[in-house]
Amino acid sequence: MAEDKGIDIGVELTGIRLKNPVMVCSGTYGVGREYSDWMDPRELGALMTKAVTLKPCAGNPTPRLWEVPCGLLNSIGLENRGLKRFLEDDLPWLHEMGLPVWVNVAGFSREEYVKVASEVSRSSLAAALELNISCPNVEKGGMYFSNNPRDAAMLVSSVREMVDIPLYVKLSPRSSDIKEMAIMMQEAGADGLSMVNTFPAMALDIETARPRLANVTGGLSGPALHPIAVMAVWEVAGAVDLPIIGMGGIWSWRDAVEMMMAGAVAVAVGTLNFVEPGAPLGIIDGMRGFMRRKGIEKAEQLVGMARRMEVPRPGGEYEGKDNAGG
Amino acid sequence: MAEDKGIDIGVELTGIRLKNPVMVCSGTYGVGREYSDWMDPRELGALMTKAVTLKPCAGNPTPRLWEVPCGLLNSIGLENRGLKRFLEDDLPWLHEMGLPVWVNVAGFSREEYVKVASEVSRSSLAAALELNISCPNVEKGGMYFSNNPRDAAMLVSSVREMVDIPLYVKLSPRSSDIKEMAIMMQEAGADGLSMVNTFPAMALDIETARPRLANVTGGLSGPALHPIAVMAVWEVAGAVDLPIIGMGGIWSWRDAVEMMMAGAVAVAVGTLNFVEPGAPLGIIDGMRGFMRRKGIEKAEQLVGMARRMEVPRPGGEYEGKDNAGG
Amino acid sequence: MEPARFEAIVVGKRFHGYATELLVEAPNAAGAVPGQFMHIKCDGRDGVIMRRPYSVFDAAENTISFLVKDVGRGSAWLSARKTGDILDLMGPLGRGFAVGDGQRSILVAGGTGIAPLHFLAGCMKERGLCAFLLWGMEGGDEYGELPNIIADRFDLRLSSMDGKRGIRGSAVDLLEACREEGCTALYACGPRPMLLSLTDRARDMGFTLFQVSLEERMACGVGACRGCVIPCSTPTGGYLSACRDGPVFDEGEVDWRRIRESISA
Amino acid sequence: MEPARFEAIVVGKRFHGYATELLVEAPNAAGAVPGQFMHIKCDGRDGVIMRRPYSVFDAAENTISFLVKDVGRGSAWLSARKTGDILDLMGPLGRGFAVGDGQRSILVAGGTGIAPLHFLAGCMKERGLCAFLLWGMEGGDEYGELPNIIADRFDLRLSSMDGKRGIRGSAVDLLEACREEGCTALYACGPRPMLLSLTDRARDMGFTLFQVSLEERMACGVGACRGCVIPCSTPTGGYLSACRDGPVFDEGEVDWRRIRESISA
Ligand SMILES: Cc1cc2nc3c(=O)[nH]c(=O)nc-3n(C[C@H](O)[C@H](O)[C@H](O)COP(=O)(O)OP(=O)(O)OC[C@H]3O[C@@H](n4cnc5c(N)ncnc54)[C@H](O)[C@@H]3O)c2cc1C
Ligand SMILES: Cc1cc2nc3c(=O)[nH]c(=O)nc-3n(C[C@H](O)[C@H](O)[C@H](O)COP(=O)(O)OP(=O)(O)OC[C@H]3O[C@@H](n4cnc5c(N)ncnc54)[C@H](O)[C@@H]3O)c2cc1C
Ligand SMILES: Cc1cc2nc3c(=O)[nH]c(=O)nc-3n(C[C@H](O)[C@H](O)[C@H](O)COP(=O)(O)O)c2cc1C
Ligand SMILES: Cc1cc2nc3c(=O)[nH]c(=O)nc-3n(C[C@H](O)[C@H](O)[C@H](O)COP(=O)(O)O)c2cc1C
Ligand code: FES
Ligand code: FES
Repeated sequence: MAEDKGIDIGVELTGIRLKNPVMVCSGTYGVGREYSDWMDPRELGALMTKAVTLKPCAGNPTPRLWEVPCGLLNSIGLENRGLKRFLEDDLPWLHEMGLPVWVNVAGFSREEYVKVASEVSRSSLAAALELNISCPNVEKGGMYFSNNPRDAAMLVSSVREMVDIPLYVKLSPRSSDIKEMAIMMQEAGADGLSMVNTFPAMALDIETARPRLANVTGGLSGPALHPIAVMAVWEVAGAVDLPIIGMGGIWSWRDAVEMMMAGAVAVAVGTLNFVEPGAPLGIIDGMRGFMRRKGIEKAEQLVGMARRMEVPRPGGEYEGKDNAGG
Repeated sequence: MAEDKGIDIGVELTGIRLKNPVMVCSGTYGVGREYSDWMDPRELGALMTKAVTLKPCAGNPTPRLWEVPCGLLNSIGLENRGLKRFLEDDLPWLHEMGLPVWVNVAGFSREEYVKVASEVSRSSLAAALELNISCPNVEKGGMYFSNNPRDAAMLVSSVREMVDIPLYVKLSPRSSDIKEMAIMMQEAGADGLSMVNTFPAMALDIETARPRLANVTGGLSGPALHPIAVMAVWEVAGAVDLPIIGMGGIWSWRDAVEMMMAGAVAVAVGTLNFVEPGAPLGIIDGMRGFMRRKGIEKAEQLVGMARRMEVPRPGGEYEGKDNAGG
Repeated sequence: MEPARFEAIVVGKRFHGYATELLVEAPNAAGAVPGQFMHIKCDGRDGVIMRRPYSVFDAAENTISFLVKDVGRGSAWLSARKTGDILDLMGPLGRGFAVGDGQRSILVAGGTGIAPLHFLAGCMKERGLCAFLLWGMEGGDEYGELPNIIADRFDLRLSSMDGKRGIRGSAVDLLEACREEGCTALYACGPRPMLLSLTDRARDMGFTLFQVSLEERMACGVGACRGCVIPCSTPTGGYLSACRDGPVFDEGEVDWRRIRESISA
Repeated sequence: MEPARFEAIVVGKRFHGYATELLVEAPNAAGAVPGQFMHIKCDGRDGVIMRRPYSVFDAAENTISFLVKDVGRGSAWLSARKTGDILDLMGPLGRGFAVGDGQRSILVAGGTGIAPLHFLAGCMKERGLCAFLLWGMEGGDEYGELPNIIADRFDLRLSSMDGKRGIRGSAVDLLEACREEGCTALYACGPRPMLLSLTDRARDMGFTLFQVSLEERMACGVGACRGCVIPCSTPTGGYLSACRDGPVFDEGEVDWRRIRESISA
């Protein structure tokens, strides 16, 4: 659509200028090529690649997918062709496209993370790194870093030392106190946060009494995750001074605006891509329309807008107010 | 419906015999009276009351509800008429009904928890206690105990000393490592666990850039929570030796069977009651029909059934397998 | 009467501008009292799981009707129902309006607040009681022909903010303009800002009975979840449930100060 | 041809026992190749959000059809569609069957595996190629009149486990009983246990082309999520995607040992 006069939908984060705040989530857009028949990737604000590991990785056994109410369970694992192929084939193609790329980095040891991150940085073909620390650790079991913020912080500072491009850390929503985790990541040198990853979850086939996924457990994504993700972004935005890329069940431009109002500088569309290839375009248009209707000139004004409002808190309770869900 | 010959749908947990494994969740069934026009509470396996606090509690400001995809956000807070009225009016009525009652206990300090729990225990009118430790602490902010397992453990042992009936601890799904939390509860003297409580979450009205709930944040319940709850039960059942009451988005007898196969000895129906008063009856019937079809004679055989199966793990990966959600 | 959960077939549908009138066959709901509501299951598309409350707009021996304004996912689905479709209803629920013998009443509605007051006016007419129905709306053409249909049955006075129908102004302005003698009872239903200014103005007008119907988001509809509460005026504060203690309240039961605060916050 | 996302109107519907045939208007899908599938959005009730893949059962210039067996929430919704309803489709997707010139073929279907092979048989007939269609089912009456309808167009041989239709036995037994000379190509689609025993028996029967269509749960349908993978026979292991590398594979591309393990585990 034609550019709106007077409406600036671009955002900037860690020195990277995005022409709009709508990205696509790691693992839901392949390395960009897969959807290029369906939409021009150059229309995106930015793209986050599928996880890249040092060596090729086969991922988990099948079945890897199961649908749950308003959500998807996946146990893809870290299937990818490895750093070498990624640097030779995929990243140059993406770079050619001219859109900013966040490379999602994963590993089975600290050394692997550092190696992948530093080589991607050295290639000068990526805009930023997204460190996937809600990924498994073969020695110590899945979700290791989320449960061990101190080790996660050490990982982040090791990587930070070796890279020249902005380092984003991807947080898991399964965290007793995600603010604390975010603060530790900031202290360890993270330049930004992306949140949230999928939530560990599972489903059983009662006819066979077996898990629906061969891997037993998987990650929950989609609309079911959205209110949890909004709250995580809201909490973290109040606790750290880092740009946040918000994701988790974004299903419409309304969800995207909500995520930004909660504190995200940009948003990433994930599972929705599977249902509606090209959905990011509609979200960009919808967001622009909303801004026009509301007289909001810069997308950046949306960021944290709800955080800046006085929050209604009628008084008059005769007992202490509480914050419980009931 | 007529009792099935040869099918025993009863279960026993911590010495309490339930005629069927279907309970109703705290906060979703009032104190039992509210739904007595809609179904005979005596048909239930057991009933868990709304939270009881020492003094009357007004709860949170309104609006307190917001619907999200396949879920409900609530911020009721701990609204209740206080221990005195509960012991005088509500608990005797429930006791009269003759069905086992779990009293959900909450407080704003350790002393309050202990006082409420011990008086309920002394009344001899309750079958068991359900300690709501995913509730707020006015001094230290909401979700305090979930973030501080050691303080939670101290609370549990203080209460354990003062009560004569089984003590269940209700766990929050917002836990980096719910197994660890469960183990600490077991060590602190919990007799059983109930899991999970609602998940902290939020939604914004983008037209006003304000939270949908006056309390800003609330708790997510309903089908969206279900795969997270199943996984939590699955993990904890493998880590502790305590009976688990499973809850979270149970929406059909299939979900109830699934929860038991994951490791729960009994299940509790929550948000579904709001949509279909009497739903527990259909779940009991459906469960009985399933057992008949499968030739399962005792409901207790369902408990942890999926945990006892060999889990398919086809080999052949050329890289280490991983447990990631992707 | 005992509330029940039952399935009801849609037997009629009329469009009135922004609102859709649905007529359903519901012998189970006979005996519904004006001010009571039905709790309606709204399919389950797009993750919609909860019921939605709707005031009874009219009731006959075997049927009841609702007036549905499309404001979101649930109401959009509901307004799209067709004759022959089945609805899953719970009700009638809640406390209705109290009506005294021989009483002359003024009924003040804002927007879809017309629904319970339309039913109330009908019941008063049946009992031979005198009632004046005042209805304010934003745009004069918002409800299509519905004002004319209602005016055929009742003494209806209209206002609209754009002046296209009735006097220019709000339902509260209608009340001020209403010079009917001997009215001792006042009933109101509408958006909260309207109710706030109505209570402000009407409190000293000498009505011996003043009742309002208040809306709040609901989950259970039966008093079990404490989700739908309304701040209550007792000195200790606290809340009443809209679904069980209400939706109809005596004006004095409600803590209007807290309601005002929650709107202006 | 380029795959696309488009809306298609249901223009016909037939019931065949367990399966429902839906005919939709889809000029965009002209050029679909046998073995390709359409990825169909299934409303959004009960929290259903993902698309469901369905093989093209038949295609004409402006229409395509599917055969839908009701096995769960998505397929139940789909089978309930009526003439005039609109479907949201993506496709045609995936790699279809390879067909050589002058080739004589045997097509072995189990259950709803008939869908892509029916389309394949039609295309072969159009090209004047000789094809024998073997179809095994559990109960002989599972698919109503469909076997007769298909038999009118093609050389169809049937088997059923209950012996009610065709020979008693499986589609694999049909293959063993098939004495047609000079067939060099074998195509199969059906449940995995059937494909496993078929590959076991057919591997040494001397076919120069042996292709199977494999089903796996799908999310994206375009190769982006790596959710729908099939173990691949390369020495290094790894996976191929059913949606993009498949759903049709040469028999030799697939690691049948891992498939067998995942079934028997
Ligand atoms: C006792 C009672 C009687 C009612 N009678 C009528 C009536 O006769 N006609 C009519 O059109 N509407 C009536 N309502 C309001 C109606 O219930 C809501 O418009 C409806 O629930 C909105 O659902 P939705 O899914 O379309 O909107 P949502 O997408 O859920 O929300 C859209 C908007 O509606 C508001 N809303 C949601 N639920 C409620 C609720 N339960 N009550 C009030 N606002 C809500 C939300 O705050 C939001 O702003 C009544 C409400 C109550 C409590
Ligand atoms: C390439 C391809 C072509 C297909 N062609 C046909 C066809 O022509 N006719 C037909 O009836 N079915 C076909 N299927 C299977 C069809 O997609 C599934 O039956 C359907 O997705 C089930 O959805 P549901 O919501 O009804 O079931 P769910 O409730 O999701 O699950 C019910 C059962 O179906 C299985 N299932 C779910 N999704 C799939 C899937 N994508 N593939 C295989 N099994 C699945 C589940 O494991 C489960 O046992 C095809 C599948 C693929 C991958
Ligand atoms: C199929 C699939 C694969 C994914 N792979 C990765 C991955 O490789 N690395 C990663 O950090 N996140 C991965 N994710 C998580 C997403 O990037 C995203 O954080 C999550 O899905 C929440 O967004 P959504 O609800 O919009 O999908 C994956 C998600 C899905 C559904
Ligand atoms: C309206 C509402 C009120 C609740 N109140 C309480 C409570 O007082 N104490 C408590 O431990 N849990 C409370 N819960 C949590 C439920 O008991 C249950 O753990 C949760 O809702 C998950 O189950 P569900 O998804 O089936 O509703 C409440 C839940 C809801 C929806
Ligand atoms: S809606 Fe549950 S108490 Fe009113
Ligand atoms: S379904 Fe996504 S790769 Fe095949």
